[in-house]
Amino acid sequence: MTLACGPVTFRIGSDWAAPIKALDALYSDYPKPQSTIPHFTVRLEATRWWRRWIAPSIAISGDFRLPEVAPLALGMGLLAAEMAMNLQVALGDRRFLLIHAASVEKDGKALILTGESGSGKSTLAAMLALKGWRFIGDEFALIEPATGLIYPFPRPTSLKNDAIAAILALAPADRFGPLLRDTPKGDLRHLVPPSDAIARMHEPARPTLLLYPRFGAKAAVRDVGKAENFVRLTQASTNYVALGETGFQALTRFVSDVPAIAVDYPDSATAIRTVNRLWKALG
Amino acid sequence: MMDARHLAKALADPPYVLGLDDRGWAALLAMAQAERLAGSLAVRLDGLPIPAVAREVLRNALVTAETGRIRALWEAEMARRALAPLRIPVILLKGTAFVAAGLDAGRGRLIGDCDILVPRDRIAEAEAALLAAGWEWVKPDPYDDTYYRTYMHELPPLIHKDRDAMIDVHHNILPPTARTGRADAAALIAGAMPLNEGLFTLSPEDMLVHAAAHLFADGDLAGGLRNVWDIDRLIREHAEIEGYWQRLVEAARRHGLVAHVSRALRLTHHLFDTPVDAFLAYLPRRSDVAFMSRILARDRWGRETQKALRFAFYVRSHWIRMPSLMLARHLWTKWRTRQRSR
Amino acid sequence: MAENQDRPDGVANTDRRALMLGIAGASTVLTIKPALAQSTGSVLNCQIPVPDPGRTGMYIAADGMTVAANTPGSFPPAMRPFTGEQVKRALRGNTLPGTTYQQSQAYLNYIRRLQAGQSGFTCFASLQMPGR
Amino acid sequence: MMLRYAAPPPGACLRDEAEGLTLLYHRASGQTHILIEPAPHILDALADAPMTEGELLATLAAAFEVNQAEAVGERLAELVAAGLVSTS
Repeated sequence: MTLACGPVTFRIGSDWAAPIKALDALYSDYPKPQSTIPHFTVRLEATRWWRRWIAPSIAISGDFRLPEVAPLALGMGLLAAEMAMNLQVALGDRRFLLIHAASVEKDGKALILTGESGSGKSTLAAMLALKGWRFIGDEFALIEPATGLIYPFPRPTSLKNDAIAAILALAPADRFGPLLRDTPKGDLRHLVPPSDAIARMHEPARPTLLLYPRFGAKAAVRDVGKAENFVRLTQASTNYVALGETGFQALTRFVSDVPAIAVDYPDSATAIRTVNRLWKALG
Repeated sequence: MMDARHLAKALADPPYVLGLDDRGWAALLAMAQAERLAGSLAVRLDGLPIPAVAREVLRNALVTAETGRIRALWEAEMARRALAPLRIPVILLKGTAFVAAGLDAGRGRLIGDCDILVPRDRIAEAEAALLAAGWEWVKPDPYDDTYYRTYMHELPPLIHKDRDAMIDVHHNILPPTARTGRADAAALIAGAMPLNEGLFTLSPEDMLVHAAAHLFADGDLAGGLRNVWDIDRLIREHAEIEGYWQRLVEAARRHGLVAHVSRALRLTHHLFDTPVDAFLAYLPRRSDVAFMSRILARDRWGRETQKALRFAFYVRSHWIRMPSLMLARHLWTKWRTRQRSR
Repeated sequence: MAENQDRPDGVANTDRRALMLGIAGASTVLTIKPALAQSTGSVLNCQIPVPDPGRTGMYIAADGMTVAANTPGSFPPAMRPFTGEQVKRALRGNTLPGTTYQQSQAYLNYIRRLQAGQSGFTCFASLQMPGR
Repeated sequence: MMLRYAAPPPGACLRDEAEGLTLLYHRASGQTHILIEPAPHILDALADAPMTEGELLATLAAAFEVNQAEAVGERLAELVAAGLVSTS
């Protein structure tokens, strides 16, 4: 099958029908690409030929491969497909400076949330997207070096563990994928972005504020200096070094133009209040 | 059933791609990535009116190749700096040599490790200087180490501790245990061509002999298509030089690799329509067909096909490198190590 | 962070800017490394702490989750970080050095659960890169 | 024989300043370095012409009040290891 999200088209092949069926359902809202030529080919393969039928076990493969990734059970086909797609982009894309971050937009300006997994950035972005912001993306911020603009890559958000119930309370039930229990990342459920985010997935935004959220800590706000920000973003990027000079220019421009603030928060209500306050303060 | 001939055609005859439909493009791009030839394909298709997505994919590959080129040249430069005080000449091999010399074969090519050749009698000094300059052993595995030092034509691989880059320091292009070939290292060094400040490449003919040796003698033909593409590019660039074929015949004889070079010429002629010298290419052999099938074993998803054939070539890759008693001992030791660690 | 040295130092008898050539215990050059290392070498030499420094002192359950110290059935933190090479071998069926079989499995499960941003994640991810 | 040290000429690097640190992209290596004082000044001094350690110290002393001059060798070694300074 072929599916497109923002500026990236994937071709996905599988030794089984189930993962493709699950993907088809999850991406049913996304318009089909005009051309079926893919940027990346993704393959979900049986680890051994007989593993197609007996204790099926999925290996993630594709143009850019993970030969030793721990294989996943067939029930986790959706997770495997999503991981494989992310990996292709992380390793293969050179059109954009990729930052591991979630982003939302308002009035053409993008708010970017980066930081470690478990920092709560995905949950926060999903919540903001349900409160009047346009969802830009959850996994990668795609920054175009020539313009400094961020391009949407609004893939389904993978909600984990406690975040599932928190968002279930806010979003319509038909936007959720199946619940995947006991994955290597715990319980996992995909949330399809609001239809507006999908409809506008070719509309870039201007990066305006970068936050480093950290969940679980006492509420605190701290400016992140340019040098610290630069170094942290090189480590949050999957392709900074691979882009060479272009990467340096794009990133120095980004850290010069976009203020960065570290936000510690004890609960999502505090986080959202803080985000709104910081956003307003920008004027 | 589609195989990598699809990719070979696009490389050899770029207008071929103008007739492709979306499915044909999807297959071409996946095969090019799998064979590590996407950058080379990008160079070949440059300027043709191709679909936007294909252009973007190939552009990605070119950026990757360019970053790799800078990195490879930098590793060569750092090796040169480390060895310069000893006045050891550094002869670049394979991909690094192609880009350093600005050859067509280097355009868009992905480069793995930095491969250099130094005189055998100076290899201990070179090793010490590299270790002092921040390179480290990749594997402190005593069996592998002894194996390399006793039977191989290179030091065990070194890696730079800060730059995460590997360097293979060769003293010859073939292992001394190889069943065929007896590459004359002194002649390789005597014929080397200066680049700039202490860096050298092999002569055009030795470069081709090495590419042929590398294609057949040094591996199980995985990635073989790229090696044959190197050979095509080298021949097309160098064959114009007066006396090239004659010197190539002499070099192949000197290194005992006439059969390798001969087969390499037949394969590249067959795959890429490379103009080759009929005398040296000689007559097709029945086994050429197996080599061809092995090299082209890719489906439209970029997957390897022909499992049995691949296994045969894998066994062959060990077989040709060492006499059978040694091979048995090697496989036995590897097997024992695996058992013990269970 | 470097201190602002624009002020003329009281000790100095000129008004030229002071330049300290001595730096205690630090280097004046920091080189950015790729977050996703692509070469085999970094894979072999990179390190994976179990658990990561953010969870120092916690134990590792059989399923790889971090749990409170001394939880029954869990294993104490690893004494020192594992290298990419050790983890690679362990994924192929060896045990991690200095561990029992079950301890090794628990640690490996922990490592498999690593996510971007956690210490050791990029090492583990690099371990899974395609060959050069 | 006295070692002479040389730094890349202007144009061989891209530079950006941040809070007293220098972000430096070195075109020849493709590497990004974060430089702390006095490294940027040493690179500037050596970019014009190769110098011995003594000549470098004299050049720096002409522009700055140099403290702990004995550490200059260490600073040069760091820059040599990073490939930003070459010796001849």
